Amino acid sequence: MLQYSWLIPVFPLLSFTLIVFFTNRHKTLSARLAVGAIFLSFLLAMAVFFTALGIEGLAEEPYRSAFSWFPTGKTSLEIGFMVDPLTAAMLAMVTTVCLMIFIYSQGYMHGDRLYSRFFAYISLFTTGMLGLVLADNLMLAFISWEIMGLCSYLLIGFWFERPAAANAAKKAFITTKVGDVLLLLGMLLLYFQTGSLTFETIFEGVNHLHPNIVLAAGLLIFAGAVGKSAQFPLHVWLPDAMEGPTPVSALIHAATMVAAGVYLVARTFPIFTAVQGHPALVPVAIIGAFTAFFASTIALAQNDIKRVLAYSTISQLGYMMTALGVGGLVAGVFHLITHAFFKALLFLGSGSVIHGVGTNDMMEMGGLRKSMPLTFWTFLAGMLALSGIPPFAGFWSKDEILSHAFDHNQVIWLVGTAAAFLTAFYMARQVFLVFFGRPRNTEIHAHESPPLMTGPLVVLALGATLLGLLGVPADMPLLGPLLGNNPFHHFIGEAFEATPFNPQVMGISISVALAGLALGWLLYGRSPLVAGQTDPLERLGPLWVTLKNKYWIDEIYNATVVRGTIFLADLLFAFDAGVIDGLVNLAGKATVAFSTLNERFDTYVVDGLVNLAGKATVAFSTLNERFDTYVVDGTVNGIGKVADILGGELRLIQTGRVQNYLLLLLLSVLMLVGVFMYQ
Amino acid sequence: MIPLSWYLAVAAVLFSLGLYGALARRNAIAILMGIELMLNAVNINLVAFWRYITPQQFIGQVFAIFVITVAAAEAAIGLALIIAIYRHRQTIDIEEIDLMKW
Amino acid sequence: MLEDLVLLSPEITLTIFALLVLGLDLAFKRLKDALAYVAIGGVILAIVVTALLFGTQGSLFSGMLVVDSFAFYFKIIACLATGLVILSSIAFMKERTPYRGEFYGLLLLATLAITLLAGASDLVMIYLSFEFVSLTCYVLVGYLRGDPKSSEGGIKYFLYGAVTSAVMLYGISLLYGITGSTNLVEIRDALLFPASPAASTPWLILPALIFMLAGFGFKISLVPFHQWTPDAYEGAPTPIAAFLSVGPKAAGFAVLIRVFLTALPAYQIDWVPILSGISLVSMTFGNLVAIQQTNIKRMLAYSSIAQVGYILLGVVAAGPETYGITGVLLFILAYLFTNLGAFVAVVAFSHLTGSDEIADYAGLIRRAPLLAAALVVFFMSLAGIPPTAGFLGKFFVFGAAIQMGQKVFYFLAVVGVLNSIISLYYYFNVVRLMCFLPAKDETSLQIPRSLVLAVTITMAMTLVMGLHPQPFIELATRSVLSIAVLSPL
Amino acid sequence: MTLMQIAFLIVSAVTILAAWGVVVGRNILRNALALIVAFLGVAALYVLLEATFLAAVQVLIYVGAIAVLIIFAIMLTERFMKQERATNEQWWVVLVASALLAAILIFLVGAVEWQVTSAEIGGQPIADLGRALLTTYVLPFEVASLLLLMALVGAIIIAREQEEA
Repeated sequence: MLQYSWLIPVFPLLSFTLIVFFTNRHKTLSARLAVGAIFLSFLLAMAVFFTALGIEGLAEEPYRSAFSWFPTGKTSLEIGFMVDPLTAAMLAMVTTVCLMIFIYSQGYMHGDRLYSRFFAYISLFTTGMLGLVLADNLMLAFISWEIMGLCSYLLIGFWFERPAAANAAKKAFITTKVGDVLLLLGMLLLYFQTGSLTFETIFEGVNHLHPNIVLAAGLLIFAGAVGKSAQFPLHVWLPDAMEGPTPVSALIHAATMVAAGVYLVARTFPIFTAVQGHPALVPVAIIGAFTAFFASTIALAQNDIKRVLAYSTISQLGYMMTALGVGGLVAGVFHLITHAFFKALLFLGSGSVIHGVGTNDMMEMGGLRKSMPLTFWTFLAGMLALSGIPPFAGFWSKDEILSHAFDHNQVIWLVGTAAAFLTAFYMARQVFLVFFGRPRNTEIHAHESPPLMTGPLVVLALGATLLGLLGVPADMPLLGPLLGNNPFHHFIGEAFEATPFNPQVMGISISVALAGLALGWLLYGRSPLVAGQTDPLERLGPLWVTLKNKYWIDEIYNATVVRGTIFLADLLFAFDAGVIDGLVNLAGKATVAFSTLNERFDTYVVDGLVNLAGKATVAFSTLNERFDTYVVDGTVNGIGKVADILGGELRLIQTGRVQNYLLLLLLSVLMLVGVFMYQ
Repeated sequence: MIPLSWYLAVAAVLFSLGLYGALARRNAIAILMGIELMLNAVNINLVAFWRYITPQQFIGQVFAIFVITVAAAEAAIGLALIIAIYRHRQTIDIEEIDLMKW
Repeated sequence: MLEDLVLLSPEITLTIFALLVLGLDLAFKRLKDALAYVAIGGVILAIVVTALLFGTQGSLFSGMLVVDSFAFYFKIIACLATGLVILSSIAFMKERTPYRGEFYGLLLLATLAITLLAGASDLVMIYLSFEFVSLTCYVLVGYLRGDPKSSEGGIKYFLYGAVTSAVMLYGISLLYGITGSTNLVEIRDALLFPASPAASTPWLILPALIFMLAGFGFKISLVPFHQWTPDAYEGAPTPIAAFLSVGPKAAGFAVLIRVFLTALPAYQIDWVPILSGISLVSMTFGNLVAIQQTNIKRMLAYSSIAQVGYILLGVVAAGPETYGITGVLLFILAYLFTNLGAFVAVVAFSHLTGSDEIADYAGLIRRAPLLAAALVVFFMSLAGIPPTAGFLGKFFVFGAAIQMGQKVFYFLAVVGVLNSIISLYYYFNVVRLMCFLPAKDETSLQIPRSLVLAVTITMAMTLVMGLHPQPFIELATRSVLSIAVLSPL
Repeated sequence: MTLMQIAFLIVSAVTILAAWGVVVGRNILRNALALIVAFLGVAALYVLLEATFLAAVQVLIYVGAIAVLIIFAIMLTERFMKQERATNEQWWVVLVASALLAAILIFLVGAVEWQVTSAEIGGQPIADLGRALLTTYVLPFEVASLLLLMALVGAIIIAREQEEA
């Protein structure tokens, strides 16, 4: 059976090709093709999964199949696929969740102008993810990784009529690309040091390399994962990516792309553990735990139903990274899989809500419990799973991570627990805002979504409820033996030591989750908000503003990285055009330019700084002023203005004259010769 | 006997003068004349090296002949381009030929 | 002598066809566009002949020319480029000039000059074919006399090129004076084993090297010898801009590699830092300035400056143990299909709309889906995203830098990789316009068949190289093995 | 100071002065005439170097063809025979840079110990040169003829009077 597993990504690839070339004009046919293809993949993946279950020792001796692709002198680059328990479990998860999302999309995207194209894109996207999961080498993994990147670009920007969507697409693409190129560097490093890109050979090879090189390779791979899995500081793209259609959000943020980063780290885990003391895992744990906490705080202050889920995704990915960072490979993968189910459920549920009410703003919703009962109950299941309430799936996987962290490093455990509290709280806030009370916008007349959409919700809700039982700690009294002594661990990671059952940690997790829910009920559930009422959290004052503005990370990036690049580009551009002429006209123009610059410097920068300082004091002293408007926007605009002025002044001396070009050449040659004579 | 470096020095001066002409004159034809001077300077180098370093082989002389040939072709094409520009712009002032810039 | 002529048959084929095209044009006034196909036939024949000869080795005409796989590789590149350029010129030139027969004849002569340059192993031959390439290109850039931009591009290109080639020639004359020879191998020996060790020689070698670099740098538009590039590309008839961005550039790399690695290994320690610096500056500069452009030809001009920066990285990382030169060869082949393809798409667009403004590409995906899809592939390749040809080239070039295993080279690789992020910004800006923004004018564009063919070939090759790179890597590896440069001693 | 050296100094002084006359001055026709003098001066230097054939080629091609071509072009673009300003704004930067270049080059060629041989030219110079062109250098020779053909075709197309397409 395993030898046919390469067909799993081929089905969606075929449907992509067929849709693009033949059925683009037949909407229904295109959708059926896509769903049919993923259904075939699903069947095959299930077959592979159950076959894999029956093979003893598959983890140690994975099934491999490869053909030579790049012969490069000494070594040949093989490209092929492998199936081990990790792959099998991922295949099963990805195809199941994707199948549900595909079915759901038929209803959600109904009537869209580019219906066929949507199914083409998501099919190709799924191909990318399945290719990554099956890859037995970094090259195929990277190619699949990039296909996903490209498709996410196309899908996030799918509703390109909205400028926000187009910008979000670009942002996602470029931000994740930062990680991608670092991953590429890591890949090059490994290839040219070990002579191979096949995982097996690399894992063998890293034992003979200098520890620093292995460490560097590990960190570079992790950097790739940071981009794809939206970890701090490259998390900024994910919330914006909510501009895409909701099924895309579910696809990207639950089952596939973001999971790819975690999967890659899990797949290349031996590289991280190759060096004595596992130094490469330290940043993984720290960034993971930090992200888990950091993103959950931002989620508190979001009013967009999808953005809350987006930050929650970032936070949950942080948990997975934390798990990997503390060596809990099985726990991380377990959470990856349960999360895929309940997060897909939540996204699709929020899509159903949006479909019903026509807005993303939770402040306008309310009371949907009655008009959308099926959506409500399934959403509730997802919410409880995410909050970590037993016996829902998220509880078991999160608890396993936390107990692992507790054994490893208690600071990390503490951070994770705090994040768990916040998670429960913001999810309660969301559920109460959306489903309880009465509609705050009376224009809205919500209705339940069609069965094509609610059907997948029910299936996913079952998964979100029950899946966790596969990973109940074996040594947990009563429940452990009853549920087969942790079959998940048994299957995925026999080689790893199972996390012992820790009643103390489990008790604390349950308590904080319940406390979070209780606080949510206290603030939002006891007396649901009515129209026009402000969010009770606004009483937090500046903290609320900070959270609301997501710590101004986007603004900071804009002010430094983006502006900096544009500024440099302006400068070079002006240099290329005018510096020679500038030299020539120095005597005349420099004085003028300098005085103008000086003047503008005074006006904008000095005055600006003085004002800023003054205003900042005021803002700080009252602590309720609009801190962001003055300080952050002021800085951003200030830098922007300086760049514009410099660019503008230098632009005045631009030419298109060939002799100026030649002079630059002459001066460069003289300079080079001079440098050598000086030596 | 005249030292080799004398020839080379004359060539260096001629080359720099030509370069100056090519980079500082506004008239395109004058620029072309500067370029011709630079090529002549190189030819002095080549012939001098031939005479002083490889007088038994004709490398330098042959090279100079090819340089002259190329210079002739270059002059023909350059002047043709100048005339084409003059036809529809009525100028050969290189300072004014800056339709395309940044 | 006869054997020499056999080995020279690609050049002879091209000469015969060039003269044939010129002669037929003179004899039959009405042939014009049919001559394009004659020229393409000539190019294909030349490729076939080259392929048949591939693997042979020899030195012809008292060391003027060497025949080796390295040269053959570049000959194939030149012929492919010309064939595709002719294909994309047919419709474009038809409406713009009456002198089309001569146009194809001159293109064939330019190809001939490039093939000669690829094999030239004597400074005399190098200079002569170098100038042959340049002069032909000046004519081709200024070909459209009715278009003021074309003449202006031509004259700027000419003046810049003439001055740089004079500077290069000065450097060549010094090299001849120091070593007493113009043959690259003899120069190498003279420098490695000086008859009487003169301590002062490096004093002159390095300036000579820098002067020569000005000429080579001009040809491949490296910073700071690049400033003619955007003007000439913008002014040139678009198919010629496409040609310039590939053909002469490949020739420039061939001669740069041959001169620096064959003749000057003794000074590798000196030229590696210079070339590293230039590579670094070129890629960064080209990418940053490209962001600013509003004209797509200028944007591609700056992007090509960045691309040659990457390629130069491979030259810097050349050594018997690394894939440096293999990377360069692969990158150039990938670049041939990719950049030429991008330009061909631009040819098609400007032919149909008369515009080269990036803003006018908005909504192209609905007006001409094939063109837009092809451009997406080309931009992916230029940005180095798999599975495209450009990724393959970058993989080997950056990999070679990492293979060098020194801090400086790691740094270069990192800068190169960071640069590819910057480049995404402007490549995908165009993609965003094409795919995500509404068009001002929604009429669909009917692309002439010859252009469809050219776009399809280049796009297919860009993907094939990325998806099935094996034969290409083998070809490049064999081409490198043949050349003596990698085992200097 | 030998007679030869004096002759050299005179010839080179004339050449350099003529070259100076080429690059400065507002009257382009005078520049062209100075160019002819400079070409002739270079020819005289070839004679001093015993390259008599090359001197003849120099006179024939440079003076006879290139200079005439240039004067021709000057006549065609007569409006520009005299200009208000002959140089562009960057001239003084160029002047400094070129002077620096000249100084560096002179210093360098003076500092190097050239591997000068005292050997005389052997055989019959002109006949041997012709033989070399048709044996060792036959390939560049042929290429040069193609190059000239290309230049001819190209120059005609670019410079021909505009005709309707």
